[in-house]
Amino acid sequence: MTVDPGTMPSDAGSARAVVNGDLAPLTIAQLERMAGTIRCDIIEMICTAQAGHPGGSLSAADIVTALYFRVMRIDPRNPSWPDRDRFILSKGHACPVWYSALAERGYFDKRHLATLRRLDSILQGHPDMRKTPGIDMTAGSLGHGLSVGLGMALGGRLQGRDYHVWVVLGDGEVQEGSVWEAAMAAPRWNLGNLTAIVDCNRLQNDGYVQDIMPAGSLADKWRAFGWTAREIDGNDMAEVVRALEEARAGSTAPVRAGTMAPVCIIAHTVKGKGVSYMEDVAAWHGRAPCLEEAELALDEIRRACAG
Amino acid sequence: MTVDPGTMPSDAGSARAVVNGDLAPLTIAQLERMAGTIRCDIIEMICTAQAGHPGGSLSAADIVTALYFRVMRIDPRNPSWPDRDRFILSKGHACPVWYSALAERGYFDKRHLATLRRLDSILQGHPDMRKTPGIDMTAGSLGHGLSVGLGMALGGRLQGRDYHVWVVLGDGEVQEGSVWEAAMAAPRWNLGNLTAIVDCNRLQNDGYVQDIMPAGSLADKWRAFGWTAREIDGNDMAEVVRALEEARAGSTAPVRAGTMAPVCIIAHTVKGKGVSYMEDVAAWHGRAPCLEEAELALDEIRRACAG
Amino acid sequence: MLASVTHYIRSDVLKLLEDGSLLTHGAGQATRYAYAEAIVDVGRRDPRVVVLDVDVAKSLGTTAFAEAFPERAFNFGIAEQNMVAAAAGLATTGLIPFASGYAVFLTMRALDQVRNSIHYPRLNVKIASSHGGITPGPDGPTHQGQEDLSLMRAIANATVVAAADPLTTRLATSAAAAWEGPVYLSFTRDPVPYLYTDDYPFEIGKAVVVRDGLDATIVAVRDMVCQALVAAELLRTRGLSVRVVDCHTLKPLDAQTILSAAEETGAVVTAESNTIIGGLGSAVAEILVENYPVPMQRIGLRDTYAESGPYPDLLVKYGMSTAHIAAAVENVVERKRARA
Amino acid sequence: MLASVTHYIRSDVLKLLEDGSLLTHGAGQATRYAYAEAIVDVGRRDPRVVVLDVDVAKSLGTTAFAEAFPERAFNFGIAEQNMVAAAAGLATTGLIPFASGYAVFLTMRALDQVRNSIHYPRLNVKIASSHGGITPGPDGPTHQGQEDLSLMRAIANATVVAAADPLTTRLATSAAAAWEGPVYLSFTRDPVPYLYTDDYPFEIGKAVVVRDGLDATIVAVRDMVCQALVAAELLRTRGLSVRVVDCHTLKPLDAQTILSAAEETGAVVTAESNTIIGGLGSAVAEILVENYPVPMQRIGLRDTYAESGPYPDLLVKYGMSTAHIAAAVENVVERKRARA
Ligand SMILES: Cc1ncc(C[n+]2csc(CCOP(=O)(O)OP(=O)(O)O)c2C)c(N)n1
Ligand SMILES: Cc1ncc(C[n+]2csc(CCOP(=O)(O)OP(=O)(O)O)c2C)c(N)n1
Ligand SMILES: [Mg+2]
Ligand SMILES: [Mg+2]
Repeated sequence: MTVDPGTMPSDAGSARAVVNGDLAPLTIAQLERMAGTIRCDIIEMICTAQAGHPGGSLSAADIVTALYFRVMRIDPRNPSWPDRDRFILSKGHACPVWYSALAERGYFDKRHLATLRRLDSILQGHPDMRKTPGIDMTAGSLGHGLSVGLGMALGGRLQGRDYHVWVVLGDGEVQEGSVWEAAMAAPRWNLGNLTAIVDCNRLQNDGYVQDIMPAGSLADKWRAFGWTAREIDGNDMAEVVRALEEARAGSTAPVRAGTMAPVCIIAHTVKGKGVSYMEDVAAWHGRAPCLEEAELALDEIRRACAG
Repeated sequence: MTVDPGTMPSDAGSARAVVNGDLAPLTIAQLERMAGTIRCDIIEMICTAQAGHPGGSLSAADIVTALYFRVMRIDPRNPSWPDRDRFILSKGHACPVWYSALAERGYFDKRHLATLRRLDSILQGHPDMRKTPGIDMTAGSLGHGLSVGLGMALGGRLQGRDYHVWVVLGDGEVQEGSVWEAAMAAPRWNLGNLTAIVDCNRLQNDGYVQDIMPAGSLADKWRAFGWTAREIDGNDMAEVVRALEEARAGSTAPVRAGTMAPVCIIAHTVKGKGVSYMEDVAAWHGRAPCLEEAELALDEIRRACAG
Repeated sequence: MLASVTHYIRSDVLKLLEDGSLLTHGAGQATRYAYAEAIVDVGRRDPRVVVLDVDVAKSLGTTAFAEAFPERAFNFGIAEQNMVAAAAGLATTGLIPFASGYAVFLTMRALDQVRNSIHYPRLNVKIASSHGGITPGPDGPTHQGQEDLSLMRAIANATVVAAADPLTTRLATSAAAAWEGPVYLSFTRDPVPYLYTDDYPFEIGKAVVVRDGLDATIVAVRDMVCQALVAAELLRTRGLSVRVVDCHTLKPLDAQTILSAAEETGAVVTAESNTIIGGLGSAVAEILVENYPVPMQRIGLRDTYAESGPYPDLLVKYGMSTAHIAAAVENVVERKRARA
Repeated sequence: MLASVTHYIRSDVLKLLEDGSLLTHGAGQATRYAYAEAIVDVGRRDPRVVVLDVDVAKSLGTTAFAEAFPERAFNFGIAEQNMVAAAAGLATTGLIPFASGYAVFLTMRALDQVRNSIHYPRLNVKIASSHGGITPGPDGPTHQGQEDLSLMRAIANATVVAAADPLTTRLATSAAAAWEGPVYLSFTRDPVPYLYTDDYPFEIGKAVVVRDGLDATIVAVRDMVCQALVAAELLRTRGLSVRVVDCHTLKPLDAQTILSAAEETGAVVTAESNTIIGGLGSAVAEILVENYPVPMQRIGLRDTYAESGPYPDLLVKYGMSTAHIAAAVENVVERKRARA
């Protein structure tokens, strides 16, 4: 994959921080195309498996793409490199987006994608760090990831490693009290090397978050818990990249004397993003498309990328 | 016990709401004296048992006294009266203050106080609703009480009962994520009939809250979660009574169209309040005074009440 | 050839048992759905019943209750601890909450609340728990409630029920509502066959002999009862007469039925898709050694995590298939004969 | 009169056993404090060791570690779930976290994290858990960790250790740090006597015969080992030769030592201050029925909540005293003889 230097990121600080193994960071346009590829993978995987969670995989596709193809310091040839950035998909049910990103990034052969949820597959129904190269943490029970990330961030600092820890949570998931335990603790230890990204796709399993358990302003909550919170359009690649790169750069910048607030990115997204009949439809939280539906979806995604 | 009508509460609404069994609501001065009596009971109980938690019992004495001797609608002769207000001591380790209030209020004979934590006693080391008359809910594991109170508030409304539910939490306890689950849910159901009182005595088991897990502004957090929050001096009886009575009156007043925010009272208190050598000293969280120490404490409390 | 005498087994099931196709061709339903249907009826009869959910109402089907009785349904979002403790609060007001969700999260995320706020004070809360055992195959271990029977059995004041088919799940739901005190109900994510006739005498705490036999007994629970019936039929063709006990209530355990089976058949196999540690197998082992020690073997998830895959394939790969049950029975019969 | 042959028992303990005053006059220490002391040494030897607390550092004494290694100690406040999941995260970075707290809250409030984020991914986290069994007497049932051994045993990939005295607690702490993978350590709130000599061969997974005997075996764990020794001595005066096994590791269980005991003595009693459901008693029952069924009886908390009261009084009131153990041994010996 070659990159047009004219469209390279200009921020020198972030470019210096990013060591992307074999790959130079992608441009926004390239990232958008990659996100399309990943969306296609998601549809194909879930259709083949006839099970899985398309909605929350698609909504997070831009965030995960930006992380794996530009922002994170990783080396797919060395998945256990101690200085690598860590990624945790706390909303583990959305793992198809993660599996696709890892495969596209070269952690394992893309042919594995067709084995999702099959017996003996390396791709489990929920992320399993012991089975899949590149998976930094097992997930599936909602509400663990931010705490795990906090532990990774503490461990990094204690061992003098300057990696960054990225945790993606769901907007339903933040109803779990354990998330707020972690939210309270991260500022206490000034964990600027930890970034939470809430995929606010407005839907959870049973319906709209607003109907099930309205949260009011999530940003207000994170700020009240001591975080720097910012809201972005989580399906706008340029906005996503900017927010992530600033979060990473900020990890070395003290917010006020002696303290460093972790950053929470409230990413407003559309559940099922990219597939019109799935967008903002609760039913597609955990339902697999049939073959015809998948064809339709792939068509749409490809056309959007080409256009 | 007779009450001077000249010092009766003037708020007619709250007076109407309060049906206190055999007892007319006490005046502020009477409440202060009763709080002194309860503080003496606490010291005696814990000294006799040679185990228990004096610090958090003493800090909450004014709040519990105001509730049981003025604000709550209760009838000690009928502890299971379906329309009674409910009280939950979510920070259950402070139960000596509750046991004393119940005994002084006539739920059971004061002689039981000397049996605290003894084999076969009705007074367990932590509150047990199956053993102690007047105990509305078992407690001891921190972080359950607000959820339990939420259930009681929902149950009351569903059955058309207008009782009020009072939950006292510790400022260490609110580190439990489960508290924030309940905090998120109560406004969703407009539970104006639920009031949380956080006994902010600045200390938890291992030291100052500020050192262990600083919370920043608790009021900001509760507001961000959709509550009406107010801060008071939780050891100033007049302030305590005013805040509690307003919370009770407010339970019928919609905050904005169609919604009714539950109230959180952030009560700033002193741990060990009333016993100089215990005040603001972490070690007295869970330590029993010896006989001489108890004598000193009783002396101090009695003198403060007389003075 | 031995004859088989069964009790309360539907005639269509008997035919499918004979031609060996019950597990592949039997009509069935996930017991989570049977619960969701039953609770609407129960709620209609008893206005004290309320249903609580944790953002998996659609997965269980309890949305039907919410539609029928909107004011008696509460969805707590993804907050199992809050739901369980609030259920305790609701119960203190005289209501009968059915707190619904997934086994893993109800019995682990909220276990402290389950124990300290429901079972210790003996509050009248029913925990309605889907995704028990390894029945949620493709979701993988994080969603496979392989410990729920073990964990709940360890909790004092618990009543633990895991019915084997849709009919008995309905009966269990209704019996739970009538029972004073906490009840834990464990359901399957995947379908299990309709096994029983309407005269099945469901009673909490009473195991039911659903097939007679004298050479050995299989004591089975939840989704493994149908497997046990198939295994017993298989063994009949190999000349063994095998009793099958549907032990739908793990706690209180029906010691009498199990001890009679031990005395009369002299060899016992337990079958559960729960871990073999702490669940049905342990329950039976405990009363055998204390009363009438006979050779026994446990079939269950052998102290490991399974993986993603179709539920029937997992049963085979992880040692819980009908062939494994049958082999275990032959083993205990052999051990019994060696002792004689 | 029978002679008693013991192993690794201190000579002062032997004297106190003979005159019956071990439980009242023996010098002892709560094993939570033994852990807190040991972890400082372990931390000195291994810089990867970090200690996590949940606002009960003062109760365990892990404040000593925080003083010795302030940058390697993390107090999470009252947030067990966060601590346990963060421990998993720390372990992925190559550190060895000892997540410390109370049994009830670590194994119940945080069980989902314990299972899904530590044991399923087999992360190298040690859970250091005080207040096991009913040793926290006066605090009452909410603080009595009567289920911890049962719950942790049900979790796949768990290693479960509960040492009987301060010395073996130290050895267990050090062995846990060296063990690859999760280890659960259960400590007492109240003191237990110093029992053992320095040559005690502590190894995770290896039970130790600490007293020889041929009429019956008591398999005991944690705080009940000293009770078992006293009971065995009592039974000696009544003419019974009773073996005592210190089964400090519940998982992996030392099947060989226990089966040898069953074969050689023909009768077994288990003793734990855990619930009798799912813990040591079940573990031993499971392997007996599957391998060598002999009469057995379980001593433990009989599936109830205890109450507030001094720990020794609770043992008597709730059926776990030396007299109860002795009676159970006599019962199994009688059953053994009736079968012969
Ligand atoms: C602790 C826990 N409770 C329940 C579930 C079941 N569950 C899986 S996904 C989901 C909804 C998640 O909604 P959200 O966090 O908004 O994710 P997204 O919309 O991105 O899919 C639920 C309830 C779970 N995995 N973990
Ligand atoms: C879930 C849980 N974790 C830990 C404990 C042990 N514990 C008892 S009191 C206490 C400190 C409480 O501090 P705070 O809430 O501030 O109460 P207060 O200062 O009023 O005594 C702790 C950690 C507990 N009872 N429950
Ligand atoms: Mg969502
Ligand atoms: Mg406090």
